[in-house]
Amino acid sequence: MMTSHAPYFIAAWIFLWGLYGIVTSKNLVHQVVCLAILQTSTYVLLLAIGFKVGGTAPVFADIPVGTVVVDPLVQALMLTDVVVEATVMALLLSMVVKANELAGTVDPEELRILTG
Amino acid sequence: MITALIPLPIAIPLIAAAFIALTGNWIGRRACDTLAIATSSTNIVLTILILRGTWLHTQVYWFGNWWPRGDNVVLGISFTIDAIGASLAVLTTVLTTAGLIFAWKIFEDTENHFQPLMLIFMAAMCGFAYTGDLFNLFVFFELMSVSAFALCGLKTLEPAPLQGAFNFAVVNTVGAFMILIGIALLYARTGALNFAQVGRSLGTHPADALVLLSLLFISVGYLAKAAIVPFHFWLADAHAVAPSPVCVLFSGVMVELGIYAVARVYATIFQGALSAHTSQLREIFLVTAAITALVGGFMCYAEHHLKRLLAFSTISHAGLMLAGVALLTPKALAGLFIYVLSHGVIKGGLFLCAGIVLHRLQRIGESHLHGCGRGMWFTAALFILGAWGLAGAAPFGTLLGESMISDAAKTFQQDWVKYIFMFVEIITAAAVLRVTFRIFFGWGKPAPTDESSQVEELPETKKQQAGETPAVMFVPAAVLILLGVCITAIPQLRSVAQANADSFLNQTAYAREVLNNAQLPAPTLQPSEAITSSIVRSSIAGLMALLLALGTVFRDRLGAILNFTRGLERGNAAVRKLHSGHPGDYVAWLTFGTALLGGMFVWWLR
Amino acid sequence: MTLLQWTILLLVAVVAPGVVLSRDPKEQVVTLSFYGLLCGLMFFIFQAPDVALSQITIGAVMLPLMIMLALTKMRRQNIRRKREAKR
Amino acid sequence: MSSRSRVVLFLVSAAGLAAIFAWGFRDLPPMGDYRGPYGYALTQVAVYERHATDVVNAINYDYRGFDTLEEEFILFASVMGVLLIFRPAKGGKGDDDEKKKRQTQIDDDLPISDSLRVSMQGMAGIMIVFGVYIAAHGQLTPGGGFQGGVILASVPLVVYLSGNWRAFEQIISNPLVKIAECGGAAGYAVIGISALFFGAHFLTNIVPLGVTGDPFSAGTIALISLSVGAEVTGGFVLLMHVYLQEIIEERLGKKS
Repeated sequence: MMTSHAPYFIAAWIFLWGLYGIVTSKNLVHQVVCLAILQTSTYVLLLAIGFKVGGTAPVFADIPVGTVVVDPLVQALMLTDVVVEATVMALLLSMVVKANELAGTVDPEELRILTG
Repeated sequence: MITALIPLPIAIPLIAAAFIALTGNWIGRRACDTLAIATSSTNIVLTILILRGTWLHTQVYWFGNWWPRGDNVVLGISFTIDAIGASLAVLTTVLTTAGLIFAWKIFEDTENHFQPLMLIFMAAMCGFAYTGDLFNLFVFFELMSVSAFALCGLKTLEPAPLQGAFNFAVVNTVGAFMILIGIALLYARTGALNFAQVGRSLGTHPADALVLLSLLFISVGYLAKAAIVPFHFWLADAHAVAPSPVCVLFSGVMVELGIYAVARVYATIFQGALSAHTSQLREIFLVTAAITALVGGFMCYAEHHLKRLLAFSTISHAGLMLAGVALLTPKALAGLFIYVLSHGVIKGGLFLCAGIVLHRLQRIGESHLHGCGRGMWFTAALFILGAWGLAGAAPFGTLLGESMISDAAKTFQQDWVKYIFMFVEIITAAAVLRVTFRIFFGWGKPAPTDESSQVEELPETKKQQAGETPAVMFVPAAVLILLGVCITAIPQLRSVAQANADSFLNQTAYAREVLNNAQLPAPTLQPSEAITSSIVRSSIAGLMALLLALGTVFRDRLGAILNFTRGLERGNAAVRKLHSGHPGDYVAWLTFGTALLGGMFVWWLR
Repeated sequence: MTLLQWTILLLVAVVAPGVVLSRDPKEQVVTLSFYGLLCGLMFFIFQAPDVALSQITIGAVMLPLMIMLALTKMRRQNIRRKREAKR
Repeated sequence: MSSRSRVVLFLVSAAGLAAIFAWGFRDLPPMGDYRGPYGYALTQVAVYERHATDVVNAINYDYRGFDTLEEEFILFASVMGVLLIFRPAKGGKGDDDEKKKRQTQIDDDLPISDSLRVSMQGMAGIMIVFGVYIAAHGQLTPGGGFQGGVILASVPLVVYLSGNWRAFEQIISNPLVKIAECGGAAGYAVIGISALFFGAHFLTNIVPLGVTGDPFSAGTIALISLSVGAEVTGGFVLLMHVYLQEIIEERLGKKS
């Protein structure tokens, strides 16, 4: 069981490291990057779920229909996921840059404006 | 006829958003406003037509004509619309229109990016309420989130809005990835994404660890959106800094959609698999709901930043709504959605009133504004009406919802839920009344200052030009609050809600409608029960709220017996300190909550 | 699964904490770009060429680039702030 | 919370979460043996029904095209949000800032050799061809509107690295960029709506499907792929514009 499930545990491992990075971060840019790492855990999980031993890519340009291929649907989900990642990160980064312009710091410890 | 309209509430605002974004600088601000308001008004009409078409039976719409194949394999994406989802879409469009009209006079420097984002936000929330596909729900969730993050950080002249938006974005994005993990797990098990197909595939086999884990992640993700303790921290930050018309949407419908998603996913997917553990699940979620209601209520009374106060009242009401789901019975669910609709318009109206205060008086902290609002009688009247609505008293629609949920709780020997409702109603209504008495009447001594009221919000408008509230601000606020009353005038409201809640919780019927294109017979409407006892109880709650507010304001004159209000108003220092504005803290709490909820699942549902 | 597949999975599992633990954002741009490339490779090896292509363009190029641009912009803001403080 | 108590809280909960992961993941099917009905059905029917050889793109732009429509608007909303956050401040204060910007120039010129410059410009040409190829052949081979769009969006960047700042400035501030972004996004929704006029449901593939393997096959898949390509190109160029505008203005001001 261990080897056949190892990729799933790698996904969980990356997920927890991403959370750790966000929690301990002392720089908002670093925090955004950790969020991106957190997201890659979902890629690994989806990839591992849809994989088939001996399967090829689901592109029938050179291979006949009916060949064993890996699950195409998880790949479609991952594509959406990649786009979502890029856009959310772009938005978050712009918030960090603007906050730095206005407050002069990107350390969440120093940036505590909203409390209580 | 209705079928052709179904994609339009999503497609039309998206096209309009792209058009406004492209031509905004040429056609000018007013044309953009007009176009945006016209689009959202069109959407009101469309969503109401769809609501009429789905009043007593579900409509299924397959995008790209991809009907399910042979032995129930779904190839495309479906919208599966019942009256509950459709009415949430109506709420969304009404609140968006009110927000857009309110924004007519404010935001002079947003370069016409505000209106497209509002339209996208609206389209996303409509789609979220309509969809019948697990992954599509996630994509709408992300679309909703991204436009919400951008709208939240709108006021870029000071760092606070950016920090609020950042905290909001980090917590919600982590939640979104959890949802995605949950979806991946379900896909691994069932190889399907449509609610109906996933649900049928899981069937009634007792849930194993994988199913419980996916339930855990999906519900944590959506509960983070719904601001359930301990995932609620972002909400106060985001509401304190977001512009008032945006807060209307955040509090009025976005948070509620989080609750709706949990209910929908549970009802269509997990219900059969967890049928043996319903009572344990009920207890877990009821306790979570009660904690949320209590924390939100106490924090609400301890706040002196007007918007933050309203934000915590939303958290506390989100707790009540979760209680409506947690009972896992049609009656509570019917009550919940009546409650969501009436709370949405009332809270939206109150946030618009807060926007009026900010416009007229240029500040938002209760302690700075003591007596400044004398003469704004109409706004004061709206605040008092809104407080009465929050108290769940007649003639507001909140009364109907509350009484149905409390009745349902009684049948499960969970009578204490009633007292949680009473507590939340009293304390949130009293907080709003207290603010009204101090700001508009100038009664008693000025409010004490606290940490959060130090953060003053930059006004959304330049110095007031005239000494009157413009009609474009006052009318939407008044209309929203009055809609909270009008909702009770819908004929057979409770019976229809009950019939819809019955089919909402009927997993097999749902699957047959979606997968086998079955036409179920229209339900027979049951007459609804009398609510005399609830009227009495809620009137008592309203009166007690009034007394509490008066007691707080005049405590120095009335003697030592009222000193407890000082403590209430100061709040618990330790709990306040937890709301630290640090995204790392919030994510640590999110992890904590997930682990705790997961632990309870392992312990009781295994 | 083949040895190649195991190797790339383990590499990803080792580099991810590395990116998290490189605390200096400038350093992180490099490690993140490397990590993005590894992920792209992983997608190729696991027969997902579509995702691999977008991951390499996004994860290995666009995202690190945006972070670099953001860091540049922030550095300029900080220098400007210091000059104003001196004045 | 102090940073220590935060880490302690996190580590305790993360340990719990790890245990829950381990407990739940045991029940996943072993890797490499996936048998879900949805993906399998699609691999069987997609090529016949859509005349598209790349099943992933057939899913993204047809079977689940509605997801992709929202996904494009996620990108659109996020670009809109970035523009909103970096909008120039209006009023007197903003004008002062503009002046200050001019005064505080920072030297960070890249030393660029002529050979690099020429090769960069050559590369830009190759990338345009490559990007358009990828975007136009989404239904046949891996790639598609999104990937092609990102490649096209990095063309101005190569121009920037070649040191031709004026050309770069002209590219990124061209109104065509915004037209591509908004037009591409709206175009997708319009393609979807146009199916309604033929009595079909939203996003139905109503264009003739053509011959499998042909560049203009697969009906709306190719059209959608192109409009996504336009939107993604425009969106990412706008993002770059936001970050590089200030630097470019200074450089051009200094040179002239």
